[in-house]
Amino acid sequence: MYEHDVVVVGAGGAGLRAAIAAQEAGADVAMVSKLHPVRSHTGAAEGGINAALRDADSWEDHAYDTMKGSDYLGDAPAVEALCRESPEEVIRLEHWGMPFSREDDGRVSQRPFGGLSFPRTTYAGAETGHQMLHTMYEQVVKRGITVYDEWHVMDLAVTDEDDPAERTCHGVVGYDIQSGEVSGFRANNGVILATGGMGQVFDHTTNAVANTGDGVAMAYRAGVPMEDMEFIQFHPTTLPSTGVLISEGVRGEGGILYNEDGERFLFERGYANNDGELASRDVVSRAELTEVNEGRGIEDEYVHLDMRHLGEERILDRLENILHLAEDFEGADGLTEPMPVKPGQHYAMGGIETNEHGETAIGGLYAAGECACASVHGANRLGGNALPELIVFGKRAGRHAAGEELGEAKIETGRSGDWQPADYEFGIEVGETGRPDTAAADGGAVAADAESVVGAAADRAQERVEELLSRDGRNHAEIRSKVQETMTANVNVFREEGRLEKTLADLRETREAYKDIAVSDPSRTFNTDLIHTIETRNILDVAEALTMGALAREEFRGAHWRKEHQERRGCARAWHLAPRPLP
Amino acid sequence: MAERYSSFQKGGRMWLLQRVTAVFLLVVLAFHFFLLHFVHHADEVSFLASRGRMESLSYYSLMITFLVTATFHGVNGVYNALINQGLTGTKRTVIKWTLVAASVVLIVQGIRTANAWAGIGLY
Amino acid sequence: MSQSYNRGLIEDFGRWREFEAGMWAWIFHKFTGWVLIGYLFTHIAVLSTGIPAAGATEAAVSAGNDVYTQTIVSLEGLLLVRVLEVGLLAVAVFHMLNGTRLLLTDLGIGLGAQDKSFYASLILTGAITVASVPTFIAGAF
Amino acid sequence: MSTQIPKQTEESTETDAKTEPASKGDERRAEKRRRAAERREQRQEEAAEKAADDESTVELKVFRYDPQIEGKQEPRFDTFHVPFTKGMTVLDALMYARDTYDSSLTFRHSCRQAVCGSDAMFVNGGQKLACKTQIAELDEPVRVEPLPHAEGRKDLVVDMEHFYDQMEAVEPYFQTNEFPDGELEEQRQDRENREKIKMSTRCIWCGACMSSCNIAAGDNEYLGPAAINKAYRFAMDDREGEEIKQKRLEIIEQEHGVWRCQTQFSCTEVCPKDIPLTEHIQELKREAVKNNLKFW
Ligand SMILES: Cc1cc2nc3c(=O)[nH]c(=O)nc-3n(C[C@H](O)[C@H](O)[C@H](O)COP(=O)(O)OP(=O)(O)OC[C@H]3O[C@@H](n4cnc5c(N)ncnc54)[C@H](O)[C@@H]3O)c2cc1C
Ligand code: HEM
Ligand code: SF4
Ligand code: F3S
Ligand code: FES
Repeated sequence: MYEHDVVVVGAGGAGLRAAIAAQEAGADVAMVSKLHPVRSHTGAAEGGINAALRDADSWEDHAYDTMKGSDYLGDAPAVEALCRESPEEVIRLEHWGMPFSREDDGRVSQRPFGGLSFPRTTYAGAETGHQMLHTMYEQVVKRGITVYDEWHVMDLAVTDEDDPAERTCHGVVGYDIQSGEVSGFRANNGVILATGGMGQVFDHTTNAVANTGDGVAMAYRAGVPMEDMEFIQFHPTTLPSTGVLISEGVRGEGGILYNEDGERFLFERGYANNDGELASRDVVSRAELTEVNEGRGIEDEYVHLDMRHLGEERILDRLENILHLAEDFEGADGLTEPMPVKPGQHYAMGGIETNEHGETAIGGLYAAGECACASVHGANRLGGNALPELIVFGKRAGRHAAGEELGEAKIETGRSGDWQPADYEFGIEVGETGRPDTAAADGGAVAADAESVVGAAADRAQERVEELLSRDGRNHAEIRSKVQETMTANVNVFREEGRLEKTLADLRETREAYKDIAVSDPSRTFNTDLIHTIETRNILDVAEALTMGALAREEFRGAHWRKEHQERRGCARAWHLAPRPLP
Repeated sequence: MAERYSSFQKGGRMWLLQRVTAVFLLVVLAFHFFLLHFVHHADEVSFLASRGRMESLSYYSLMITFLVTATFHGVNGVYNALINQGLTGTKRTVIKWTLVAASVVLIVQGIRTANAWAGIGLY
Repeated sequence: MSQSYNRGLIEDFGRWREFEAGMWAWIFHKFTGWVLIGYLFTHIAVLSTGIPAAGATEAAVSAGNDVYTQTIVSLEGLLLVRVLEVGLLAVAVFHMLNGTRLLLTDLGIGLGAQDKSFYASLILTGAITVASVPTFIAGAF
Repeated sequence: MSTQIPKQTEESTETDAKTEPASKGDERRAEKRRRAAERREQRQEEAAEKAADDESTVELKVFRYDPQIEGKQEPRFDTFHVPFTKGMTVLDALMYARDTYDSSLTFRHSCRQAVCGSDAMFVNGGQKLACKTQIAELDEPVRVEPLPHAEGRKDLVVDMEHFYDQMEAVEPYFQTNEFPDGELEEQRQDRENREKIKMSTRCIWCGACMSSCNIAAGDNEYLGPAAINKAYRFAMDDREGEEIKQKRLEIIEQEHGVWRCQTQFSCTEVCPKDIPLTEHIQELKREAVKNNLKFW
């Protein structure tokens, strides 16, 4: 068993920032990550980081924009923290050497972004996330922070009081991908989940293959409330075969979307008579899918994004990178043919409920980054607001976990009263997540000491690994793609009650099927078959929570479209979705 | 980490010397080839002719420098190539001194030959 | 733990079909450099016959009857030696031209055209070699 | 120059284009593009011929090895037939083979968009990022092997520890003694300087360059092109100041540093991020010589 003051799960932007903050606050900190830190998906972010740096700008304006973008579902204390602290965090990155793009006077450049009242998106070329990730990893190297890379965290080690709010998290259980060793990681002060997005719940996403929502699922099983899971952002122009993002810049420059009949459908079919291609993401995504659903999609799958009419010179000048993307990842030549695009899952606004210090309802358990929901994005995220979230809340969680005093949190977590998913009666019994594998072995051991909680959790995980490796059964790929299919068909951009319910039923069935899952590769080294099998359960848990949220939210708000409920409800506050009560 | 760059080799001096000698050789080797194959033909070589050339001090010193630089350049090149293939430890020390010895022999022998032509007593 | 699997040399040169210009240049330069230093040693060895020759009588020297002149003349009389000399020229010319290319590379000049300059070195080497054949072979028959 | 930018507006593209004029790397990209286009045309012709033979599948020959599994300890090649779809990359084909035929087929991958650097492999005799390599541009059968000159762990997975050690040996983090006064004060950097280091900051630690370099293969302690490039990224950053630069030069001048490089250019050829590695190494050599001449 390994022991540290603070254990950070995940080494993307949020995890790295949390680890650095905890270390600066004097804690002995370790990061446990299934990927080497520089492989984290933060590296894929391109656009930029919003921060009110200029005299003419103010954090209040940024907060206002964010609130408006969130469709007024953001939590004010969290939004305030984000916008107030983003400038100092961005400058800190600059002091750590992050190579931002520069103005003539040598200051960092900023650019306009959708939904912002001031051009405050600070960027580093078209690879902001890459630069940010690497800059922070460099600081981790400098500080000599321990990194357990290629360790897959399987579950949390949490005490098992009946009321989740009384539970305490004492650590995690990790599986060393290289050696096959299962080991507990005891955290004396706190565990910080920073496991990133959950895009793999859908079959078409801009997210990485590793973004399987592990942290969310682990917290869910441990009894932490999930918040706003139903709010998923879909991006209208992603490449069909890989999900690689084609920037809005193409449409900004005058790129046109066509359906199979060669119609400029946004106008000709009346989806957006004023803005056409430049309408907001949700509108364009829905329009594209409607075309495909009504049989006017190309190969029944995608539409065409055409920029040929802009002329070779202009394309090479402004959009050369797009040519490379289309060519490298789709084998399409944007100069001579239209590029295929379709909507893809892009970002999860919701996640593990936290307050503005990153604390969850369970003692000693924190979350930050895309897997968390301190609730700054509400029903829709503004472009460029995710990266500042990583550094601001990563830092806060790190400090708090290391024992630094940050004052009383204004946001409450785990409001017991709100725990049922509003007043919604699910027409169907949802599947059973079961207890977390890793809860202390004996139900009664409320006062169990940390050591035995983590030890017992590790033993269970070990047992599970042995069982998966030794038995015969189904393969994860089949189950994973079933989940992805049903989610993409029914909980995508369009959501209808009947189909959401059907999805819950499908998921339940899949959960049954998962019970006889097995790993066919018996190897103890780099057994990705095993890792994918473990991840598949996380995908299942996340998919279920997401679908329940989508059913429970009976309104059309932000990114969440409901066929039967085309109105926005009056109430401003989000309700929170309850996790499955433990049996 | 730190131990990775503990053994500094002074400023890539050898690297630079390799380039400097290359520049020198470029000129002299061209001259050498030209003189001995195009101006004087290979089948016309004789001790007498060589002696005639070598008796000029400038030609003599040019040839000695040529010899020394070429030896350095060639042997250092070989040594570098071996290091690049991962030559280390005692093997490396042995080879290094063997090469140095070979170079000394080569240069000494070359000078003796030149001296013989130039009529300098030392050979 | 796990034993390693090293594909070694087979990997390095078994994929020669995939080598790009820079790699070929490196191999050729290496090869020619080694040939040249090897030749330098032989060259000095042969020339060393000049040492005993210096002890020969003035008459013998004038008549070309000294060891040195004899050795050289007999060597140059062999067609094989002449052919080898042409080879040596090719080797030297390539090493010089590519050496120049490398020196420029060190100065940061023409890195973008490194493949073209390599091909140019090759072609020039060929041209110069072919052009010198008559001179080199002259008198061999 | 920019790659995809998710939420940008018209103005921002302009700013971007202004800020970052075409650089050497961009030229190389253009060159590569041209070459790729030629190859593609050629392939298309061939593909047309093939279609006649009713060949819509791709034949993959994949290196298999697992030190722990009997029968896999002796390396071998497995053949997979994968249905070809337009736009299919080597990674897509591998994933298909794994999910359809053999779930124990092991390789690292994550982002599928050439930013995480997990999936550098040896494809048809060259170091490639699997996710960035179109099947349509390759000759069949497509041979996929792990990166050469790295220890094979299992199937296509190699040990990256050595590579990471080399990367971390060059003190790969920003250092300066010249901090600006205020907390919110930036360390100004002019555009030219940012432009100068731009390409060097794009490295995704894939290890392709290191694997392609024969010097690195022979001399295990050679820092290698990626680490030297990392050092370049800091040494050339004006914000660090003169004093630190001296230190940086000492690091890259160590015995197994820049002097080992023999300008093979293989690293530059294979880098999926089009970083002009040889150029950076050469520039550092010159910096180091200049620096030393001062003391002679
Ligand atoms: C294509 C794209 C473009 C984007 N562009 C922008 C933009 O321009 N501006 C912006 O603000 N936002 C952008 N975003 C959103 C933003 O990049 C992400 O929300 C953010 O990077 C998530 O960071 P993270 O640290 O939470 O997670 P990640 O960077 O995904 O890191 C997750 C970490 O957790 C680890 N991990 C996961 N599961 C486990 C486990 N079970 N055990 C151990 N470790 C685990 C992983 O190894 C990884 O290190 C973009 C997103 C995408 C996909
Ligand atoms: C005529 C002009 C010459 C030029 C311009 C030249 C140039 C160079 C250069 C630049 C290198 C360094 C390669 C590197 O380290 O990357 C080199 C290597 C070498 N040179 Fe020369 N050289 C010349 C003549 C010679 C001669 C006359 C000899 C033989 C005595 C010679 C033998 C070598 C050898 C053995 C190497 C090492 C090859 C290797 O890397 O294995 N060169 N040359
Ligand atoms: S320099 Fe290029 S090839 Fe080398 S590790 Fe970085 S991205 Fe990969
Ligand atoms: S391949 Fe190696 S020799 Fe130098 S130019 Fe690149 S590091
Ligand atoms: S999968 Fe990330 S670089 Fe290829």
